[in-house]
Amino acid sequence: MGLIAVGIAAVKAFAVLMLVLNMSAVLLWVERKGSALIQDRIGANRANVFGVMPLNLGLLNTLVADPIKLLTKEDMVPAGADKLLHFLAPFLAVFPVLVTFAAIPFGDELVIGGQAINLQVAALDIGILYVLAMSSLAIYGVVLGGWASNSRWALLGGIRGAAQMISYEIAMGLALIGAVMAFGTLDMQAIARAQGHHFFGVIPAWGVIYQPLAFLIFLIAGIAETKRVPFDLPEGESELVSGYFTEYSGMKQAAFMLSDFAESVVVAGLAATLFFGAWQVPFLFRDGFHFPGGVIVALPHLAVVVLQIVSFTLKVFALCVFQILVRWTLPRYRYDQVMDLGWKYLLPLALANMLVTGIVIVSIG
Amino acid sequence: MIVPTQWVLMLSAVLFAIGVVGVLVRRNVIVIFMAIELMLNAVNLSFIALARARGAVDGQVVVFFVMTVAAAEAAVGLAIIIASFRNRSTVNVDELALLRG
Amino acid sequence: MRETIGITGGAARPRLRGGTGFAGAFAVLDQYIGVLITFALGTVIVLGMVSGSMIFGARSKGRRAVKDEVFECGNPSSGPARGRFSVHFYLVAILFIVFDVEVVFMYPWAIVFRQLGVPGFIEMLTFVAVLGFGLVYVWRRGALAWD
Amino acid sequence: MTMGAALFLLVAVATVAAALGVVLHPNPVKSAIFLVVTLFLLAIVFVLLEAHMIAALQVIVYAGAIMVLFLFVIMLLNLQDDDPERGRHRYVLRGLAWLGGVVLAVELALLLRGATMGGGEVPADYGSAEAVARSLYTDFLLPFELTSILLLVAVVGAVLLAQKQRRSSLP
Repeated sequence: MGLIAVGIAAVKAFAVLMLVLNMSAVLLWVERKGSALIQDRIGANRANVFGVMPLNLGLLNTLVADPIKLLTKEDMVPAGADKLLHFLAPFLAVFPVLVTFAAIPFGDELVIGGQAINLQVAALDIGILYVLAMSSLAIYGVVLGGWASNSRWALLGGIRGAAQMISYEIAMGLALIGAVMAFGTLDMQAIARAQGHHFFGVIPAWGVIYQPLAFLIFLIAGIAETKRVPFDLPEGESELVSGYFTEYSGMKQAAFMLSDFAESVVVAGLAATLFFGAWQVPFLFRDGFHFPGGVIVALPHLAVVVLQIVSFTLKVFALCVFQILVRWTLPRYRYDQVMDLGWKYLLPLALANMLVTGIVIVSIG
Repeated sequence: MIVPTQWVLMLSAVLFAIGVVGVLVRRNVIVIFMAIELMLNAVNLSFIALARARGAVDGQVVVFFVMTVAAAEAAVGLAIIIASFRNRSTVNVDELALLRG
Repeated sequence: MRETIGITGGAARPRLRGGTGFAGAFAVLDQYIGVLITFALGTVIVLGMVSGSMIFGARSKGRRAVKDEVFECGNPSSGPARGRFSVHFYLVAILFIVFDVEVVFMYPWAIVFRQLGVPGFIEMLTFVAVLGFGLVYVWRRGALAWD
Repeated sequence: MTMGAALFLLVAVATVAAALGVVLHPNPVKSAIFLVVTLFLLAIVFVLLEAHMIAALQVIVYAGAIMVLFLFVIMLLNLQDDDPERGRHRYVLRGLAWLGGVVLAVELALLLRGATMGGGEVPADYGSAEAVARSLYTDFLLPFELTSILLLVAVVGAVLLAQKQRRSSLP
C-alpha cells in the first residue's frame, strides 16, 4: 500500500499545482478582458503567429501565445546585479505561494474500491499555520528581487513591498485567529467539515456568518499581501517603473506576475475554506441533496464528490474575480495611507474582533 | 523515532560549533549576531530531540520561549547596531571597542 | 445539529499516526508526504519556469554594455543604486516581529481556550493588554507616522 | 537504512552546509540567506522529530520575521562584502578559531555518542498544536505572561534606540 499511497499523493499534488497555475493564467485573461470591459475598450484580442497572421484566439492567447512569447524573450541580467540572487528571487517569489495550496482541501473524501482518499494534498494538523508559514516566506522573493537588481527603483519597490507585506501579515494572522477560535482547530479539512450544517435548516453555517468582520479584514489584508491595486505601491508603475521586478525580463518577469496572481488564488482559496464553507454545497450531504421541507434528491457518491470539487473551484474563482473587480475600481493609496490602514485600523479592529469572539464564546459556554 | 537521538544531538553539536567559529572568525557584528542565532538554533534542536526521547512535550514549549527571546533580542540588538552605526559608521567589531575609550 | 456559535468539527480529526506508513518507516509523518511531494514538484515546475527564458530565449550579440545598464528612464545612472533608506522601514519590521510573536502565541491559545474557560481568557487578555500598551506607546511616539 | 533515516541524513548534511555558508560567505546578504535556508531545513528536522507545531513556528518567527529584520538592517546600512583580512597574526587566530571549533564539535559528539536515551513510543497527539498549547497554558503560564513584558520592553527599547534623536510628538 505504501507506494500506492505515495502515488495518490503525487497525483493530488500535481492536480492542485496545475489548478493554481492554470487558474492564475485564466485570471490573467479575465483581468485583461475585465479591465477592458470596465474601461469600455476591447482589450487584448489577437496574437500574431509568425508575424503575419493576427488571430483572435480568446483565452488561448494568454494560455498559449503569451508563454511562448515570454519563453523566447532575451533573459537580461543588469550590470552590477548579483547574478545568483537575481536568479533566485523569482523562484522564491513563486515557490512558497504555489506550495501553500497543499494544505487546502478541495473536496471531501473520495471512496474508490472501499478505500477512502482524502481530497487534500496534506492532511495537516496545523494546516493554517502551514499556510501562514509558507506565505511569510514569500517576502524574500520581493526583497531579494529588489536588492539583487542593483537598481534604485527595484530596491525601493522591494523595501516598500516587504514593509507592506509584513504589516498586513499581522492583520491577516489576527483576523484568522477569530476564525480559529470559532472552529477550535487549525486543521483545514476539519474546518471545512464543521461548516456542513445549516442554521434553522436554511442558512448554510459558513464561517462568514460567525466571523463577518474577520472575513472583511482578511480580504483587505489578503489583497494588500498580493500587492495589487489599491495596494500596488511596491510596483506602482507611475512612480517606480515596475518596482522590484523592473530589471527582469522574459519568464523571470512572468514568474513575478504569476506570483501575484497565484497569491490571489491562495487568498481566495483560504477565504473560501475558512469563510465560505470550502467544498460544501448548500443542502448537499454525503448521500445527496436534503432540501428544507423534506425534499431529498439522492445522488451517487461520485456525483457528490464532483459537485464538491466544482463548488470549491467556483468559490475560489468568484473570490478571485471579486479581487480583480476591486483592482479596477479603486485608485492607488499613498504609502502612509497603506501603512496607516494596516497598523492603525485593521490591527486594532482584528484585536477587537478576537476579543468579542472570545467574550461571546466564553459567555455561551 | 526515525533516527537515534544521538544523531540529532551530534547535528546539534556540529551546528553549535559552527556558530562558535562564526563568532570568533567574523568581524562584521551583524554576521556575528547571525552566528549567535545559529547557536541558539542548535540548542533548540537538542531541546526538540530530547523532548522526543523523553516523550514529553515541555521541551517544545521551551523552544517556543527561546524563539520569543530570540525575537526580542534581535529587535533590540539590531537597534543597538543601527544606533552605533549612526555614530561610528562601521559594523566592524574591532573598531567598535567603545569602552576602551 | 447544534446551532451554537463555533461548532468543533464533527468529523473525526485525522489521526497523527497513519495506519499504514510510508514504506513502513515513516508511520508518524504520513501527513507530510503530500508536503514533501508538493515541494519536489513545485521546485521542478518553478525552476523550469524561471530558467525558461535562459534556455529558449533570444540572445543578442555584442554591444552588451548599453543593454545591460539598469533602467533609469534613458539617462545613464549616477551614483550607487543601493543607498540607505529610511529607518522607518526598520521600525515597521521591529513592530512586525513583536506582533508576529504575539499572534503566534494566540494560535495555540485559540484552539484550547474552550477547555481553559474564563481563566484562560483572562490570561490572554492580560497578555494582549501589555502588548497593546506597547502599540499605544509606539503610536504616540510617532513611529507609525510617515512624513 | 530506512527511508526516514535517509531523509534525516540528507537534511542534516544540507543544514551543516548551509550553516557553513553563513559563517564563510563574505557578503552579509548571502550570509543571511544561508541562515534562512538553515532555519528552514531545521524546521524540516523538527517535523521529522514530530514537533509539527514548533516547525511551523520556526518558519513563521525565525525564517519569516527575525531574518527579515536582519535583511532590513543589512540593506538599511548598505553593507558591502567584508574586507579580506590582512596581517599574519590574523591567519593564526583564524586557524586557532577553526581548530577550536573542530575540537568542540568532536568533543561534544564523543560525549553524546555514549549517551543512552530512550526513543520509545509517545502519545498519539505528541507535538500537535493542542498538546503544546495545553502544556503552554497550564504548566508554563507564568513564563507566558512574562513574555509579554519582555516583548513590551523590547519594542520600547528598540524604538528608542533606532529612532533619530529628535523630539517626537510625545507630549
